Amino acid sequence: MSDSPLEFDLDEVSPRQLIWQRFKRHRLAMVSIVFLVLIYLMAGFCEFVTPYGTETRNVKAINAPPMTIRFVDEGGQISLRPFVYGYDMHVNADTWMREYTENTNFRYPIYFFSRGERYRLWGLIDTDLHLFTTGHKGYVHFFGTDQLGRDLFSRVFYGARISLSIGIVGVVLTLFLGIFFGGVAGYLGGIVDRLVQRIIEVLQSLPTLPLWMALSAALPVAWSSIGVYFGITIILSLFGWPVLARQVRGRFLALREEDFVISARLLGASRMRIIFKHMLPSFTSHTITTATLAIPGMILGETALSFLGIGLRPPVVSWGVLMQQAQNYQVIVMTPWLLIPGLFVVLTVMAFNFLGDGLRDAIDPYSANREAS
Amino acid sequence: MRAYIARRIFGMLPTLALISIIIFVVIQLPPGDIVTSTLDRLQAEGVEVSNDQIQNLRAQYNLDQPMVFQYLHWIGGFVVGDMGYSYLYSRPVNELVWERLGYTLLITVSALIFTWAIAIPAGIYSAVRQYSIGDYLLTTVMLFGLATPSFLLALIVMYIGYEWFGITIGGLFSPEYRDVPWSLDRVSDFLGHLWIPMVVVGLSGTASTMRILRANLLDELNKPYVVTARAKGVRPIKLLIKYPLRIAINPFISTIGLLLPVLISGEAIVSIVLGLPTTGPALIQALINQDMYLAGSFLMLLAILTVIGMLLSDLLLAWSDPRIRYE
Amino acid sequence: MNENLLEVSNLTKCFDEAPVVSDVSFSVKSSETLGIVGESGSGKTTLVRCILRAIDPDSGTILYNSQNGWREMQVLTNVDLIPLRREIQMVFQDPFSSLNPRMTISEILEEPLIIHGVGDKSSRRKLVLDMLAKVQLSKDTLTRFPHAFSGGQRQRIGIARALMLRPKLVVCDESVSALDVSVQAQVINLLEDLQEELGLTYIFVAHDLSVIRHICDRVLVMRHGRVVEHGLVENVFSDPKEDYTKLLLSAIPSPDPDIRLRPEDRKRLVL
Amino acid sequence: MTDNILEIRDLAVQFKTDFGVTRALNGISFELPRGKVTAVVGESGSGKSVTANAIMRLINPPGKIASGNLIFSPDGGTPFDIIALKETDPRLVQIRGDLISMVFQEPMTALSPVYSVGNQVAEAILCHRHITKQQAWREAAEMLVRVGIDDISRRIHQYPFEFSGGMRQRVVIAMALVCNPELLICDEPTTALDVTIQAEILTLILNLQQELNNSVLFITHDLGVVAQTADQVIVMYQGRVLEIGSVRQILKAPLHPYTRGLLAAIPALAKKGQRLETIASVVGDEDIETPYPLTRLKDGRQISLSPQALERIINE
Amino acid sequence: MVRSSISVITLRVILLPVLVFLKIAGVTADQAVLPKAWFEPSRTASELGITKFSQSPILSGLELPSVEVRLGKDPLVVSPLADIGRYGGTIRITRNEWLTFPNVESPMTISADMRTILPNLAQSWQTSPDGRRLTLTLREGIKWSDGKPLVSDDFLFVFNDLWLNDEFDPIPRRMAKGGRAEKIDDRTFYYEFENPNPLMVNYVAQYGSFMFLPKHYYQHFHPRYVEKEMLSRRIEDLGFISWMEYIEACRRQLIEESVDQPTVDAFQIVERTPTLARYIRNPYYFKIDPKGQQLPYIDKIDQQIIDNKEVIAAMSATGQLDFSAFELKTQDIPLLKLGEQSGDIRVLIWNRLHSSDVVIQPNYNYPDKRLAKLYWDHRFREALSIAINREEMNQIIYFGQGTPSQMTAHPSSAMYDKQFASAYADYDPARANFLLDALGLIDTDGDGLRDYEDGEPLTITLEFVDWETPKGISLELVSIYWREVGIDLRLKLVDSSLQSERAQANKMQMTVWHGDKVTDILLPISPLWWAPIQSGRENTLWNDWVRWRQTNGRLGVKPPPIMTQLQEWADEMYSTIDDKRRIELGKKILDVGAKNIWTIGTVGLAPQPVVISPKLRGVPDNGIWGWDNRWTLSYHPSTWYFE
Repeated sequence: MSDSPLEFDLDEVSPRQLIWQRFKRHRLAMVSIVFLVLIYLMAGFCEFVTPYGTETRNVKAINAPPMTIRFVDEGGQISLRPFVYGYDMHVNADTWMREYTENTNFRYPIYFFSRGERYRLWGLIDTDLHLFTTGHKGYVHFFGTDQLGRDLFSRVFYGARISLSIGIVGVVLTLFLGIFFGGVAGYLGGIVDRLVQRIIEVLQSLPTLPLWMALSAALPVAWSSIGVYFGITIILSLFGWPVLARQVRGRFLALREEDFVISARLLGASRMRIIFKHMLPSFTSHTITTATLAIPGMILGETALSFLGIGLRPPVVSWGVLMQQAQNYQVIVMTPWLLIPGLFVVLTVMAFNFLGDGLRDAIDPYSANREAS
Repeated sequence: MRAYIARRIFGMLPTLALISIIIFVVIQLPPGDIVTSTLDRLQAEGVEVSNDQIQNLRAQYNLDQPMVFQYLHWIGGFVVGDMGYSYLYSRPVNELVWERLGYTLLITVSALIFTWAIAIPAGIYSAVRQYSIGDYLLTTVMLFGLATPSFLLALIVMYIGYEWFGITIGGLFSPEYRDVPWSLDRVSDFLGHLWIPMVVVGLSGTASTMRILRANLLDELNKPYVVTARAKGVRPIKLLIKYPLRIAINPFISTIGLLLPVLISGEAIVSIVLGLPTTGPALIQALINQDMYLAGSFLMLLAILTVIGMLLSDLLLAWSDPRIRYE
Repeated sequence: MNENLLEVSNLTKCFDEAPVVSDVSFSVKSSETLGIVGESGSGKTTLVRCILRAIDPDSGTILYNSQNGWREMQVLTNVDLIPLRREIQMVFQDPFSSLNPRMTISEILEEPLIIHGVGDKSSRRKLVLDMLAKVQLSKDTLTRFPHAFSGGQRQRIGIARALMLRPKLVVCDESVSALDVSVQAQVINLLEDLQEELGLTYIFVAHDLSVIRHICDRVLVMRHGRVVEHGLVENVFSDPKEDYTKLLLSAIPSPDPDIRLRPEDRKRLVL
Repeated sequence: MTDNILEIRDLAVQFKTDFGVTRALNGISFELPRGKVTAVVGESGSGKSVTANAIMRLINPPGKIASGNLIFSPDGGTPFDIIALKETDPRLVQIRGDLISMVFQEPMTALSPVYSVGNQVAEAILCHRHITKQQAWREAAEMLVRVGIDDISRRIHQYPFEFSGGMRQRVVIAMALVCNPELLICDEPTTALDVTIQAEILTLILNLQQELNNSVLFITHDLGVVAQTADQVIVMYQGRVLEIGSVRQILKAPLHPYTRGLLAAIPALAKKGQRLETIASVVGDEDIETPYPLTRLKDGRQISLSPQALERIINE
Repeated sequence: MVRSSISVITLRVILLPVLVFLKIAGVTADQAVLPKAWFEPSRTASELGITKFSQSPILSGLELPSVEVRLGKDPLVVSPLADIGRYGGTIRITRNEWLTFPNVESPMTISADMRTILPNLAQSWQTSPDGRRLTLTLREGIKWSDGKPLVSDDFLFVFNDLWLNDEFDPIPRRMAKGGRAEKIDDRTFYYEFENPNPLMVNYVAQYGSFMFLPKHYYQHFHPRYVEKEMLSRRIEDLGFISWMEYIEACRRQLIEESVDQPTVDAFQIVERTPTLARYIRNPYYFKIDPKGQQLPYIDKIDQQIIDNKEVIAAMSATGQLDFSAFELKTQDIPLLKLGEQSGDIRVLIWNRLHSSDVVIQPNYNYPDKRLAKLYWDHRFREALSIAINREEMNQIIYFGQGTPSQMTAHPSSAMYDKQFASAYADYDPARANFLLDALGLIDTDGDGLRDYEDGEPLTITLEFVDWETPKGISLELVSIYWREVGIDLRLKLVDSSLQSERAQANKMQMTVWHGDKVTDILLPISPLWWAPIQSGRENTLWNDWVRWRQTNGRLGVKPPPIMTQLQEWADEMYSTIDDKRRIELGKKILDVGAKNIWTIGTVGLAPQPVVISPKLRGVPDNGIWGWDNRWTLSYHPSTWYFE
């Protein structure tokens, strides 16, 4: 194992760059990261990206199906500016269904960077600029509308902001708890280690969902949406940290015996320096991987709790809240587009998993069979 | 080995004690208690209830006692097999638990088997053909199962089950087979219903199981002993099963115990969606209605099951890995 | 002769009740090289780690003659040990795991100086460059990461780091064992040159008797945690007193095909 | 039937890595004489283990045998090219373990931890011969006794982790020899062992070789080990063969500067207090960095050197 | 037949309001053809000259007395909706229908007009002139399903031994307070009260099914009839902690032991497991059809116990249930109609009797005085009310088939006035904003929501149970409407038990319930939406004022004069024996309520889907659905049959 002829001119490459090199080979992970960046951007700028607010109702379109974006009109005329046709709605007296037909007389062109509803971006910038609107007449619903006639497209991205940030905030919290407890246990060892181990064991042998439920049922009734949001996030991370803590502990124990850590000790480095300069950085990449793989759990947890009616609640819009409306047989049969938030959940969760896989493969030096002879 | 088992079993006790305390605290957390649901029931029939009356009821149910007393009362009964009385269902918890726990176990275990039946071959394939199209495809399909919220999946499968296979919605039996003695027809009717929760609950676990196995197997495939075995002429399939898989399965076995709580959580939500008579919906009802004995006993039993599951998986591990056995 | 730099007496260390090092006593003179030889499990690594206080010995004393006089190392706290750490350093066996893969060579070499608050940024850089020259590595090494180097180069970096603080005593724990023979020769030469130049004292742990014979003044033969034989290299190698030493010496295959390998019979030696 | 049990012709092995294709073997050629011990010596990365694995067809992706022939001539059988065998060819199974077998470097990991040693040794027999399990176990026990394992009725049921390193290596040797292969490949079989154990194992291998009279390919980086074991020595460097000759030729009168450098660097041969020679100080870069064809000298040894250097040597 | 002079309203009076209500409820006349007999006191076999009786074939061959013996002396004749039915079949329903399908029997019953009380188990009743005593005479020969006769003691048992037992009911329920049941003979008994209680008859009509139990069965579990120690042993053996728990569980058919109790209903429970309850026809049921066939027509009931409403909706839509309504919502109609197209089900659209599906209740006694004061301001309530776009709600939630309305009496009620329903119900956000501005509620921090004058944010938390009517979606809309005028309404879904507790403890800022108790049977007893006379889970407008009244000023808070006035009117309406006076008082109370908008109504008289098997006959195409008339009772489920 020493002077291997197989090593290349890696001279100036940092480990980070190496990881990136390997990561790039994981195609699904690359696609996922593009998807995630895009959806996080859209969620971050959802006021701008979406044509309507979360509560804007279109009474002419209750439970209306998604609209088709057209470039060619009835007469076969091609238009460079995309447009949609408005709906004619009538309630069928026999079936009590709202039936929608496209009315070619109502043609609504889609304008980009156009004016629409006023909003305040991040509560700071007062504007009415949207990525696209149909101007001052007509309406556009790419994903259709819900039972109150609200634009699902807009709600999905407003919901993304909440659900995705719960994932991130929750994971940060989980990381904090996991690293703290795992680190304390791994570094101090002894009784502390045994105690933390026991707690981990206990938490892992409890079915999480019922506990989540009990805890979220305990959130005070009068809490504001923000309070509930953080409450739910804390509850979700409360049972997420043992996995991470276990890993951190294991790595701490292993790292403690690594030569370079001993070497630092023998140089007289302080405990803090050893932990922060030598130990923590050497598993940041693993931590990032674990965190990436933990985010989907948070997102799914939020949807599950909201689905059961004990998570977030209107007027907060989250994917879970949106799916709560779509929880029944009726939706599948009659208004399947209300399941679109579910599709976003699925895609996001998968993307995070692929990303995590890609990261893990890139970080784990043993995954690439580089050693020959 | 015997000492090992004894040590493990003895080690369970403090864990269980801690679990029981956590459970007790958690089920006490939501506002309200059983009296409020009694109150609710009385009011539903037009009875006006006063504050004095509420106090009376509280005293009747020991709710005016200190927490420690209530805890000891509960856990003391639990230890001697008396799980208390469910105010919500108006029957002893023991009765309720066994009826429902049976179905829960059945669904959970069949989901576990389903998970393995799918995930183990898939994991082997993915490891042997790492980075092949099949590997990516399998991983993607499994991840889809993981990524779809189980309640959504349950709804969709329920719909498909009805529309395509004519499986009645709700419950584990067609109406004609509910609560009749077991017969061959009833079994087949039951199995016809069982696959929906089985698939839905099981599917969420396949992805992680498959990935664990794949990673373990990849680790083992490059170990010298595999090369040694190959060099002495062991044929490929036998080689795979006898050598790397045999060891790759070990860390996998040790996660069985941890899979249980996940499956139980999944089972709970799927049963709520599908309206199945398992512990899940009852537990949730009990939690919401603050039926302390029922919720606590359910949770405690599920936790005990998990701890036993972990014990079993440890013992299984010891049985399968001589290094542990002879420790 | 030089005065003693280190005196170890009756050192004992047990793991899980089993003694790994038991009742070991020896001394090291300034500027000499003491070899510690033994097979795996003989306790040599544990012994040196005890001396370095990487692990704490169970009993015995470790006296070190520091700049500020004799210190009893086994009783010092971690904080009190810090000044001594400047004087005693270690070169590890594995050139791969002993360097933090996430730090550049410059950071690795500078770290000892930072920890002990030596100099400012520019003076530290000068010290690093000086040391780099001493271990015969080029300046452009500094910005690279350990993975870009071969085993021999990495071991040089490890040596450079150990020497950054100008220690008096350097413990080399199997520092050349993992290297190919040609690289090993280079590193041995380097260590010898540095000893001469800086007046270093070495404790050289190895299982390879030929390496020990080549570079050590005195040798300690260890077996099962005990010192079996102790003396000048020439004496021990040419006229071993103990059966175990004889066995060790007889087991070395000679690179001369005319000298056939005739290992002593373990049973005959009653070991 | 030739005198060579194996002839290696232009064997090239490539490894695909993240950063391109590496040639681990660069078209090497040599012969293994029947009934003799041939040692391959070289430093890390010289390609000696890859050679051994290629002979057993154990090169796994991302590695791949790019070209060459491995002509194997079994005792009394027709010679065939191992490389040309399909993955399903029954001769391949025969090659692995029956005709050729291998002792690996790491006795700690070369045995599966979950099966008893008896199981693993007997399996080697069962893979190649149609005999009963009992018979296989009996033969395994005999072989284990032969490699020096005492208390066999108890030991045969034990697991590898209950054995010491030296004992484990004996088990691995027993496993390799139990089918009495015509060619035994030992890939650094003593590197991980202590020196006293190494001496015992070396003695054991040599004794068994004498007894069974099979051919041995011995891979090592230790010239001391080479000196004690080999009849013929092959010096490899970076996937190439630099020099082939008898053990005496190579060790007593090395011609190739690299071989000379290797020998000079051994502390055992150097005088105390003297600086060790290093290869860099002996060998000019052009002498070893550029591949030259092997040339057979009059005394039978083969050497890869630049024409000028070659001329110089011949002149000397 | 003797009829009470008070409760009888002659047929002449009936027809007019029925027609009025049918028109309002959007029902066409031809659908509303209900048998005339359903509006009249049921006749008996002898009155109709029926002499031959027959029974379901499944009963033949059983060891039972003959059908004539079982039916009693002069069985009651019930006309089916149209045709005479045929015997047989098992009906599949869910547990939630346990009070709607098995034709639960009461001493008296309510006519389909929802204002007339008709005789049933009791052949007659008499309220004493002072209104303090109600005497009931049971029909002769009615038997429990075990063959034992129904006797006065069965009624006395519930009233005296349960309701007045301070273990069973530590504080007597309002209905039993100051009362006592006394027996005259086996078929005649009376309830007597300290204060005039002329509306006891209404109670008995609506609530009567809970007012008697088979004493010969339950007395074995009652400390008055069983020696204490033996009783506690018996209860413990059964796994219960108290005899009260056991009786409750058994009566509510929660436990396996329920199958032992006899009943007078059309079906008796024969199996009870955690997932299912099975019923079989009661062989002693006392009603027959005009052909002399013993009712019910259907032989058996299979009840599945399903917790999940969505599953029930899906099962209903896919023809897995033969009768389903309780858990169905207006929004389910399209799905159900789609199922109807496949021919597996029929979907009938009934109307809920709730004047308003969602009644928003500000808590005037909320401990935060500032909020309570705001609520008390008429302008604030008006603003909240007119900020709601009821027409749009009707379109979005009810397909335009509901009736935008404030909370008031049902149109069938003699107290109904259109004005009450429409007061402050028109959408006028501009005026709402104007009123709120005038109150000094201005958005000071620029978040688009109004704050108190000092800048403290104004938020209202509304807790609700999402039951029976579409409360969740309605409230979501309301919160949007209110936010549009700057009012921050926060919604919190709670469980019903929590709703009870928090309502009782006066912890809720605002809540909602569905607007029942709006017919002439229940409204005069408890006009709880319009006057502080009681509080509970469905009603937490003014707990302190109620408590003041209940404790005669010991506890609670003295109500303002207008409330005292309303309480007095409510008391008088309850105790007067003069029908006209009662209607007059009711109108007064409703008028004050309409003017003051105590509660904020939304949309009422909404469509209620009733899903039945296409083979199920005898179910009216249109009916009124709600608690006041016990859902199906006036449409005689015992006469429904499978084709």
